[in-house]
Amino acid sequence: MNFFLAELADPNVSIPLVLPEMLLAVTGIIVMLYDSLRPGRRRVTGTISMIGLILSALALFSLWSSPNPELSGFGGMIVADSLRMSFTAVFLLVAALTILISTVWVENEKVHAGEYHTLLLFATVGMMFMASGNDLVIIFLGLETLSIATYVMAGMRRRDLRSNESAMKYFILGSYASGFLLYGMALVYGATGTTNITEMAQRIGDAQFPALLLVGAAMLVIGFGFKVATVPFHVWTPDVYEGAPSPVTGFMAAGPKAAGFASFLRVFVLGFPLLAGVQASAFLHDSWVTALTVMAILTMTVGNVAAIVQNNVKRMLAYSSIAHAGYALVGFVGAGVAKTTSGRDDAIAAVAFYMLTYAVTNLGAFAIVTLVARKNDRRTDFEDYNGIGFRSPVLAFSLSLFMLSLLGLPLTAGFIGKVLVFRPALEAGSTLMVTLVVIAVINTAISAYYYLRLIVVMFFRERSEEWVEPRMPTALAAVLVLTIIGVFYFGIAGNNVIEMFSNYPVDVQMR
Amino acid sequence: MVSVLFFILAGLAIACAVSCVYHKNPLYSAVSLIGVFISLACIYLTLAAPFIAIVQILVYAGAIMVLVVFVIMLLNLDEDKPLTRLRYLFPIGGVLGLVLLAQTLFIFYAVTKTPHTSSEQGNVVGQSMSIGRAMYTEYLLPVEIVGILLLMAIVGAMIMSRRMGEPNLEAVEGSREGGD
Amino acid sequence: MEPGLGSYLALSGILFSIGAVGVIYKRNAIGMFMCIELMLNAVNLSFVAFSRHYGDVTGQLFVFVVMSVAAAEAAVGLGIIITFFRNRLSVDVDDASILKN
Amino acid sequence: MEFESVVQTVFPFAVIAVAIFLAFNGVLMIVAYTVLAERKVLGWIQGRIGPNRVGPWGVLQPFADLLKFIFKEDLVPDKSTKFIYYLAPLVALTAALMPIIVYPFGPSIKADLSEWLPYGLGETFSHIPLVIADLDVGILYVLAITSVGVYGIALAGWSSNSKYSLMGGLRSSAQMISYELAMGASVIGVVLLSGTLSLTGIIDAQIHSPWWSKWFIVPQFVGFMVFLIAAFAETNRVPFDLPEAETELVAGFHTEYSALKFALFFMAEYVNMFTVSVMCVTLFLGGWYIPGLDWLARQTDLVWLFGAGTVGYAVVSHVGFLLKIFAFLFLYIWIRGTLPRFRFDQLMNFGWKFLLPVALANVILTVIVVFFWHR
Amino acid sequence: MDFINQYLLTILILVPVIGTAAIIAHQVFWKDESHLKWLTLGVTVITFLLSLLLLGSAQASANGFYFEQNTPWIEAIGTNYHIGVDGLSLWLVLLTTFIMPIAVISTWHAIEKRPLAFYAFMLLLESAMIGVFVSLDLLVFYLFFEASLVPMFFLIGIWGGKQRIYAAVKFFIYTALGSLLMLVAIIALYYLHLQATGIGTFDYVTLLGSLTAGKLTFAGSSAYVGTLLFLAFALAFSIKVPVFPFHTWLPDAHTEAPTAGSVILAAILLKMGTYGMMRFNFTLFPEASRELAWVFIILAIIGITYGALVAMVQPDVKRLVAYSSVAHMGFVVLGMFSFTEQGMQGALYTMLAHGVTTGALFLLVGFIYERRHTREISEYGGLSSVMPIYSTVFVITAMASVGLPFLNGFVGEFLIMLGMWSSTILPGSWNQIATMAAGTGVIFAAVYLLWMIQRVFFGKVTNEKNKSLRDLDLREIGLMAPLLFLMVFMGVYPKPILDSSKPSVVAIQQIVNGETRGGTITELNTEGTDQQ
Repeated sequence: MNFFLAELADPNVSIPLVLPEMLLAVTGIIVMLYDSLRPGRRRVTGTISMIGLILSALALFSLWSSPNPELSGFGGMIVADSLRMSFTAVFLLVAALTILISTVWVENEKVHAGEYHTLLLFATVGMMFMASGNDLVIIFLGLETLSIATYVMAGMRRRDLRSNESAMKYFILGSYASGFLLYGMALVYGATGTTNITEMAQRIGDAQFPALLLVGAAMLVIGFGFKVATVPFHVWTPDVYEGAPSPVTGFMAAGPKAAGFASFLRVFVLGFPLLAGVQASAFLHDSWVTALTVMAILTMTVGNVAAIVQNNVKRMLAYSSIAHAGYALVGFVGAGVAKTTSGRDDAIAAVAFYMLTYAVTNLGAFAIVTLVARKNDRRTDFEDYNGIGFRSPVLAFSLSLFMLSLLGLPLTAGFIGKVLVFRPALEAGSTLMVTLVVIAVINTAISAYYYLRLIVVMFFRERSEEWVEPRMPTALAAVLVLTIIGVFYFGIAGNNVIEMFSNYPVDVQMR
Repeated sequence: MVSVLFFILAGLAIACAVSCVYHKNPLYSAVSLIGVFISLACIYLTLAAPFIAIVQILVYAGAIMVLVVFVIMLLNLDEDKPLTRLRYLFPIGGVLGLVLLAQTLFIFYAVTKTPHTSSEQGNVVGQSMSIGRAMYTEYLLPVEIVGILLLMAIVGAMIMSRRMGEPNLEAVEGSREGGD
Repeated sequence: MEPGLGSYLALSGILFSIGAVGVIYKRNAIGMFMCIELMLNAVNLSFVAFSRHYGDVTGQLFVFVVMSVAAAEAAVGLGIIITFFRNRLSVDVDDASILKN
Repeated sequence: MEFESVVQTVFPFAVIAVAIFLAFNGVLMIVAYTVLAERKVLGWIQGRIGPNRVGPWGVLQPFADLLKFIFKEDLVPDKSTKFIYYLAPLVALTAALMPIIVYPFGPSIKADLSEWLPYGLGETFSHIPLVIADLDVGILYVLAITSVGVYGIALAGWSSNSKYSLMGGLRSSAQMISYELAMGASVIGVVLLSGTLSLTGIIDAQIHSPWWSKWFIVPQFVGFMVFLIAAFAETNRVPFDLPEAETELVAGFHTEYSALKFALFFMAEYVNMFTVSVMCVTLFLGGWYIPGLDWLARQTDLVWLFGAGTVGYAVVSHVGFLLKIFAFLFLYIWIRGTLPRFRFDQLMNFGWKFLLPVALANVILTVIVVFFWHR
Repeated sequence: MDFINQYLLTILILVPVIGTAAIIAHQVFWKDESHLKWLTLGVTVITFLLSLLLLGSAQASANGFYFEQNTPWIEAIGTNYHIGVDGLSLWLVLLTTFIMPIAVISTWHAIEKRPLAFYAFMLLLESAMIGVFVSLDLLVFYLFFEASLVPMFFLIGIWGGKQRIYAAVKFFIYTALGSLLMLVAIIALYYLHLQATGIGTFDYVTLLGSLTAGKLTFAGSSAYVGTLLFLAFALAFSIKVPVFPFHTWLPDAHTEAPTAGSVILAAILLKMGTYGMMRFNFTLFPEASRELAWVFIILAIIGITYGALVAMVQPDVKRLVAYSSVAHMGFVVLGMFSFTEQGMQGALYTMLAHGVTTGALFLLVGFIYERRHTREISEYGGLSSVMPIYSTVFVITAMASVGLPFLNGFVGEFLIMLGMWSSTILPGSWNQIATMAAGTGVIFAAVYLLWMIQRVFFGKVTNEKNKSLRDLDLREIGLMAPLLFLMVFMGVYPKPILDSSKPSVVAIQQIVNGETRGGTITELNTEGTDQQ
C-alpha cells in the first residue's frame, strides 16, 4: 500500500510558533461546544473567551521574549517577526475590548452570545494568521476566515433591515475584493513560481514573467485596498459600518483594518522590496510606492471631506476610519521608501503602533456609541447626542477625549501615532513624500471640524428632548477605564510599547 | 488535438460566462455558470490536473451551485427588474471591463513574448497522490486553517439561517416609504 | 500540439473580466454572487496553469484552498441573502437603500 | 501525416468509443429489465401477476413502454421556462449515465494481440482492462457526477412553474444534498483502507487484503450500511421517495413532464439505482472479485482457463459482478414492496443527526485503526 | 528650596493640573459649587507666588537658560522633556500667572453654569500656557501649543455668547491647521539634523547649537527648505498672533468668549504667536527671516491700519477692543521684524503691556456687560455721571492702550518706532516710511478709543436703563487695582524688565542678523548674564 505514514507522523510542524493562534482556535471551539450544550450563558462564554485571549496573549509574549526564538516554521509559512508580534498584540487587545463592549448589545438584542463569541474568536484567529503568515496561502486563508466571520457578525441583528443590508453589502463587496486579491496572488505566483513572500522577494530579480508581477501587484493593491478601505475602494465602508451593530462596527474598524494593514505591509514592503541592482524590482517598487502615495492622498482627503457632511455618528466614524487608513498609508509608504532595514522596521512598527492607538481610541468611542445607541442601534445621529455633555459627564468627556485622540491632539495616543507614521515619510525627504505629509496634516486640520462637531453637539447645544442616562454596565466601565488609560498611556508614556514593537530584532529579508 | 479541445472548451466557457452575465433570469445565469464550471473542469484535465478537475465539479457544480439553485428556487426569484437607478454604473462597468481586458491582453502578450518552457514535473503534480502528500506534509497548516474556516462557516451559516420572528418594523417604516 | 501558458492565462483573464463586469451589471445579490464565483474560477484556472507550468503543487493546493473558501463563503453568503430576503422580500440591490449611499 | 500515426492515434479512441457504446447499451438493457423486474416482483409481493401480455412473460414489455412514451402527446406547461424545462431531463439522464466510464466491469485481460493488430497497436492492447477509463480519482468522479444529477431534478421542479413540481424539486434536492454527505463520509473508510481513490485500485486493495477481509464489507460494515441507506435516499427510492409522494405532491418534480421527457427521468432514476449498486459492490463487495477463484483455478490446474488474466477468469468475474448487482437491485425492489415512507422532517433528521455522525465516527475509528495498524 | 528651585518650572506646570484634580475631587466628594472659585483662586494665586520665585537668583545652565530641566521622554520618537526660561520667556510666564488670578476673580458672579468644568478648564489652560513659554523641546512646545487650544475651545463653546459655536470651531480649526504644519516642519527639522549630524533631535538648544556651529545650514541649495520650514512655523504663529490675513478668527473668538476667556485670550494666548516667532523663527531660520521680513512688515502695517480702521466702525465695544488687539499685535510684529535691539525689546515690552492693558479693557467691558447685558456702544452714553469710578478707570486704561506717555503702552510703541526707524532690514528709506506708516496707526488708535469713550461716557444719559447702574464694587476695584498699578509702573519705570530681557533679546537679534555665525549661542548667553 502506497502510504506515506512516515512523513505523516513527522510533518513539518512547530507548535510554539502558532501557539497563540492555536490556543485561540481551541478556545473558539470550546466556546462553541459549551454554547451548544448550554445555550444562552453569555457570561460563561464571554469569560471563556477572555481566558482564551489572555492565554493566547501569554503565549504571544513568551514567544516574543524567548531568548533564542524560532524565526520561522511550517516551511517558512509562519514567521515570528516584529510585524507579526506587534500586530497580533493589537488584534488580541481589540478582540478582548470588543467582547467587553458587546455585553450591552448582546443583552439588549438577545443575540446568541455563544455564537457571537465563537465568531469573534475565529475572526481573531484569522487576523492573527494574516499577520503571521509569510505565505500567500496563509494570508488568503486568514483574510477569508476573518471576512466570513465578519460578514456574519455584521448581520447578526437579523431582524433589523439595516443590519441585513450591511451584511449583504459587506459580503458582496468583500468577496468581490477577495476575487481581485486572489487574482493578484495568482499572478504573483505565476511571475515568481512561489507563494512564499520571502522567496518571492528574492526571486524578483530572476522572475520568469516580471510583467505579471506588476499586474499582480496592482490587483493586490485593489484587493487589500478594499479590505483596509482606501479610496477609491472604500464605497462599502459607510453603509456597512452604519448598518452593522455598533460593537461589531468598532471591531471592524479596529481589527480587520489592522489585519489588512499587516498583510498589506508584509506583501508589499517585505515582498516587493527595492533590491540593489535589480531593474525589475526598482520599477515594481517605484510603481507601488507611487500608487500607494496617490491612494493615501485620496483616502485621507475623501474620508475627511465626506465625514464633514455626515449626520450619523457611526457613519461619521466610518469616514473617519477611512481617513485613518489614509494616515496609516503614509506610514506604509514611509516603510516602503525607507533606506535602511532598521528604518523600514521602525516604519512598520509605526504603522502597528498607529493601528494600536486607533484601535484603542476607536473602540473606546464605539463603547460609548453602543451605550448611547440603546436597543436596536436606534440613537446614532448627531442629534441624539445633543446636550448630553453635562447630563452624562463621564460619557461625554470620555467621548470628547476619544475624539481629540482621533484628531491627534498632543498628550493623547493619536498624537504619538500620527507623529510616528509621518516621520518615516519625511525621513525619505523627497518632494512627493513631503507633499504627502503636508496633505496629511492639512487633512488632520479638516478632520478637526467633524470631531469637534460631536463635542460641540454634546457640550454646546441644549437638549430639547428628555435624556435618561444609560446605565453603565461593569464591563463597559472597564472598557472605558482601559481605553482612557490607554489613550493617555500611549500618548504620554508609549515609549515602551513603541520600542517593543520595533525591537524584535528579526529581519525576514536578511535571514 | 488537445489544442482543438482547449479552444472548444474555452469558447464554451466564455460563451457560458457571457450568458451568465447577460441573462436576467437568475436560474439561467446559474445554469450558464454550471456550464462554465464544467468546461473549466475539462480544461483542468487538459492541464493534467485531474484531482482539481473533479473537485471543481464536486465543490462548485455539486455543492455551491446546488445551494445557489436551491436558494433561487426557495426564494422563487423573478427576473431582474430593469435598471432604474445607478445608471452611472454602466460606464464604470464598461471602463473596468476594458481595463481588465487590456490587462488580459498585456498578460497574454507578456507571457507569449517571454521564452519559457514548462516543467516536466507539471504532468505529475496534479495526481491525487502528489496533492495528498502536499496537503498533509508541506501544506498541513493551510489545511488545518481550512478546517477552522469551514467550522466557522457552519456556525455562521447556522446563525444566519436560523428561524426567526418578524422583521423589525420600526426600522422599515422609519426609513422607507411604501412597500414592495 | 498543446495550447501554451498564454492561452490559459488569456482565458482566465477574459473570464475574470466578464465576472468582474458582471458583478457591476447584475442587479440582484445572487447574480452578483454568481459572478464573483466566476471570478474565483477564473483565478483558479490561472493557478492551475501556473502550477502545471512550474511543475509545482502549490498552485493546485491554492486552488483547493480557494474552493474550500468559496464553499464556506457560499454557505454564509446565501444565509445572509436569505435573511435579507425574508425581511424585505427582494434581493434587488437597488432596494438596499436604507443606508444612504 | 502518415497513415500509421493516424491509426495509432485514432484506433484507441475508436476502441473507447465502441466500449462506451457497448457499456451504455448494456446498462440501458439492464435498466429496462430492472423496470420489468420491479413490476413483476412487486406483483408477486402484492399477490398480483404483473405485466405478462407483451411477449412471453412480458419480456417485451420495456420496448412496448418505450414505444408508448415516444408516441404519447408531449404536453409542455404554458408558463414553464422552456429552455430549462427541456434541459432538465437531459441533465438528469446524462449525469446518471456518465459514471459508467469508470466502472470496473471485470479484471483486465492479458492478451497477445500483436499478430492481429498492426502498427504496434498490439503493444498498446497487451492488457485489456474491462474498464473504460481507469481514473486516478474514480470515486470522486462518481460522487461529483452524482452530485450534478441533482440539477436535473431541481431544474425540472423549478421550470415547470407548478407548485407541486417546485416542492418536489426542493425536497428532492435537499434530500440529495443531505445524504450525499453521509455517502461521501461512508466511502472515506474504504479509501483509507485501500489508500487510493481509483476504483480499480480499491478492488486491487481488496484482492491484496488479508484473508478475513477480502471484501471491505467486513472491516467496513458500518460504512456499508450507511452507504446503502444513503444510496436509497440518493436515488429517491422507497422509503425515501418523498419527492414523488403521490399523496402530497402528485408526482413530485416530474409532475408536469410527459412522454419522452418523462421517460428520460424514469430511465435516469433506474440508471442511478444501477450506479449506486455498482458502487456498493465495488467498494464493499470486491467488485468483480470473487475470492478464491484464482486460487481454485490454480488448485485445479485450470489456470489456462480461469487463472487471473485469462478471458475465462474475466467472464466468471463479470458474471459474479452482475449477480452482485442484481442482488442489490432486487433489494431495492423488495424494500419498495415492504417499507412505508418517511415523513420529510424525519428524513432530514435521520440523515443529519444519525447517519452523518455514524459515518463520521466510522471515519475516525478507521483512521485510528489504520494509523496504528501501519505503525 | 533646592528641590523647588530645581523643579520650579515643572511645578508651575503641574500645580494647576493638580488643582484641577483637587476641584474635581472636591466636587465629587462635597458637592458644593460655591467653594470652587475659592479653590481655583487659591491655586492660581499659589502658582503666581511660586512663579515669583523665578525672579530669584538661580544658576543659568551652560546654554543660558534658567531653571532648566532635561529628561528623556519618549525615546522612540527622540523627544526630551526639556524646559527652561530666559529673559524672553520669564516675563511671559509671569504675565500668565499674574493674569490668571485676575481672570478667576472676574468670573466671581459671571459663571453660574457648570462652574466645575469652567474652573477645571481655566486651570488646565494655565498649565498649558506656562508649558508653551517654558518648553525648549520643539515637540513639547508643539504639545503645549495644541493643548492650550482645547480648554479655550470649551471655554468659548460652553460659556460664550450667541455665536459661540461658530467662534469656537473657527478658533480651533484656524489654530490647529497652522500648528499642524508646524508639526511637519518640526519633524522635518529632526531629520535634517539627523542627516547633518547623525543625531535626530527635537531639542531646541541642540538644534540651535548645530545651526550656529554651521553643522546644519539652510544655505545654498537647501535654502528653499529653510524658507519652507520658516513659512510653516511662521504660519502657525501668524495665525495665533494674528497677522493680518489670518486674523478673522480673532474678533469672533473675543466677542463670543466669556470675559475671563477674552482676557486670557488677549493677554496671553496671542503672545504665544509672537513669542514663538521670536524664539523659533528668528533663531532657527535667520536667513529666511531676513529675506521675508518685508512681507511681515507690510502685513504688520496693514494689520495696524486695518485693525484701527475697522475698530472705528464697530458698534460693539468688545469687538472694538478685539480689533484694537489686531492693531497692537501688528506693532509687536513690526518691532520684531525690525531686527534691532530697540525694536525687539519694544516688541517684548508691548507684548507685556498689551497683556495688561487689553486684559483690563476686556474686564471693564465685562463689568458693564454684567450690568446691562449689552455691549452696543449706542446703548450707552453719559456713564461718567452715573459710574464715576468706572469711567475713570476705563479712561486711564484706554489711554494706556492708546500709548499715552507715562503709561505702559507708550514705552513699547516708542521703542518699536525707534527700532524700525533705525532698522536696515528694508532697502533704503523704506524703513522710515514703514515707521511713519505705523505711526499713523497710533493716531487711528487714539481716534477710535477716544471716540468710543466720548460716546459711552460723556454727554447726557440718553438711555433710561443706564441711570440706575451700580458703580464698581470693591471686588472689581480690587481687580483693577493691580492692573492699573502695572500700567503706571511699567510706563514710568520700564528698566527692570528691559534690563533682564536684554541679553536674551540681544542674543536672538544677533543670531537673526547673522552676527553669530561660527560662534555659539552658549557664549552669547553667558555674556548676557555677565552684563546682568
